[in-house]
Amino acid sequence: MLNILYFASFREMLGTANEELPATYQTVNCLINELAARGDSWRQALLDNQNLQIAVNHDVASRDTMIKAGDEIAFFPPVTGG
Amino acid sequence: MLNILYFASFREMLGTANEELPATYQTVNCLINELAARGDSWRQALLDNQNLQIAVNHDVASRDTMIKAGDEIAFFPPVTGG
Amino acid sequence: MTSYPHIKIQSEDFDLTTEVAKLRQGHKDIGAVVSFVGTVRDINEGDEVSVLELEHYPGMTEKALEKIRLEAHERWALESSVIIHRIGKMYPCDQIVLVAVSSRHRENAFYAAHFIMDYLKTNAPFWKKETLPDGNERWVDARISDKEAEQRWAS
Amino acid sequence: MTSYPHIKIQSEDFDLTTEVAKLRQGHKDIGAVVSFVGTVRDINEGDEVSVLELEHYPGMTEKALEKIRLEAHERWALESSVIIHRIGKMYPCDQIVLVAVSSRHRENAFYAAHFIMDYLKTNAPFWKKETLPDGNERWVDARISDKEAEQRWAS
Repeated sequence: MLNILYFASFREMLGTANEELPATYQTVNCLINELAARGDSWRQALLDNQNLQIAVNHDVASRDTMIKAGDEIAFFPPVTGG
Repeated sequence: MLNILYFASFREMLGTANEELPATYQTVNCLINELAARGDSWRQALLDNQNLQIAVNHDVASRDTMIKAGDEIAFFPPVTGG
Repeated sequence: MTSYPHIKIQSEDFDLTTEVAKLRQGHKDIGAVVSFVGTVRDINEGDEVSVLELEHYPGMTEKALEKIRLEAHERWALESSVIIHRIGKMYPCDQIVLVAVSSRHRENAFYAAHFIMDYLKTNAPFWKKETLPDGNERWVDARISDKEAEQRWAS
Repeated sequence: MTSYPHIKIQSEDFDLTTEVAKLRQGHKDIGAVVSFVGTVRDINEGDEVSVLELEHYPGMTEKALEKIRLEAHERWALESSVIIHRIGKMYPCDQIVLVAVSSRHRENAFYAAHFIMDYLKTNAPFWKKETLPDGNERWVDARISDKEAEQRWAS
């Protein structure tokens, strides 16, 4: 399985903080395409968003990053701490 | 009168922290020439010293600074605070 | 789970004197300590702010901050450093973040603390949500100036 | 005699938290506080140091520090600033000097605090005398690196 996390405005917009999905995606991009098919807010947040931030297993990642079973994939907007 | 102050290594080398002198010098340079005539340590500290620091009335000054009665003139080495 | 003793994510406030004392402990050859404290401003984007809520990504936050901290130690000769970031609800004038760095000479400490803050702003997974006096909430937008500040350090 | 409330020359130690609280008092629109604390190192020029004695030029010191402080306020948008410098006898690990600066955004506070320290080092009339473990005393030499650090700020 994959553990998928959504933070901040993404969590609110998508109405979910985390979910599990089967590990049937080779790359982050494949996963995003699948999620974006769920509807407008999903497409806007994950596919049409130039500022999408991605982390795989707590490291910054990109759409091309490879993923495998057991990975934790997080989607979030640009950070605003400090 | 002029109030003359010596600080740090100058005070120790010259054996005095302050003295009063008649205000008969037009510039700091004239005063320095007079003081340097007192002996070797005076000449070394005030005349031969590339690093001599001068203040007139609490402001940084130079050998060319004009002085007048009531002025406070200080001589000291480069500062090392902080 | 990896432990990061020089990184603290906490909801409680922190005391500057106490944290700097800990930072210096066991390091006699310190001549300079630079501390940065970020505080909640009561105005943002022209609007009054009543509450600021800080969300973060547990696990990734600690890892990202430790990476930034270690990069600072690689770039400058530092004796010690600490990063404390608060999460949860905060109010105007509250302390949000502390970066404190010690070194033999001041220049390294100034640069390192500034670097850590600039990188933290764009690389550590924290998000701010503001509540305005009318009760409306909004997520704070990332600043382009923060991205530019980070990029100045590119070597 | 002119009073300089943001300049303190004192033999007593200072508390960082207390001084930063005073610095922030009455300024709500502060987002950043940068503090520099200079401390007595136990090693200088390769020798162990037992005691450090700070001498200054009363009157000129306050004037010189206030001039540096005001120049920082002219160069950067600052909310408030304070300079505390101790005089008299100090020992390894003791605090010598505090420069603390507040501003809306961090960049101004970092630059201003660094600038004030670099100028203080070469323009404020303080002198350090070290006592070594064998009882020998020596005046600390000015560093060329401090003069170079000051000159980087020339505009």
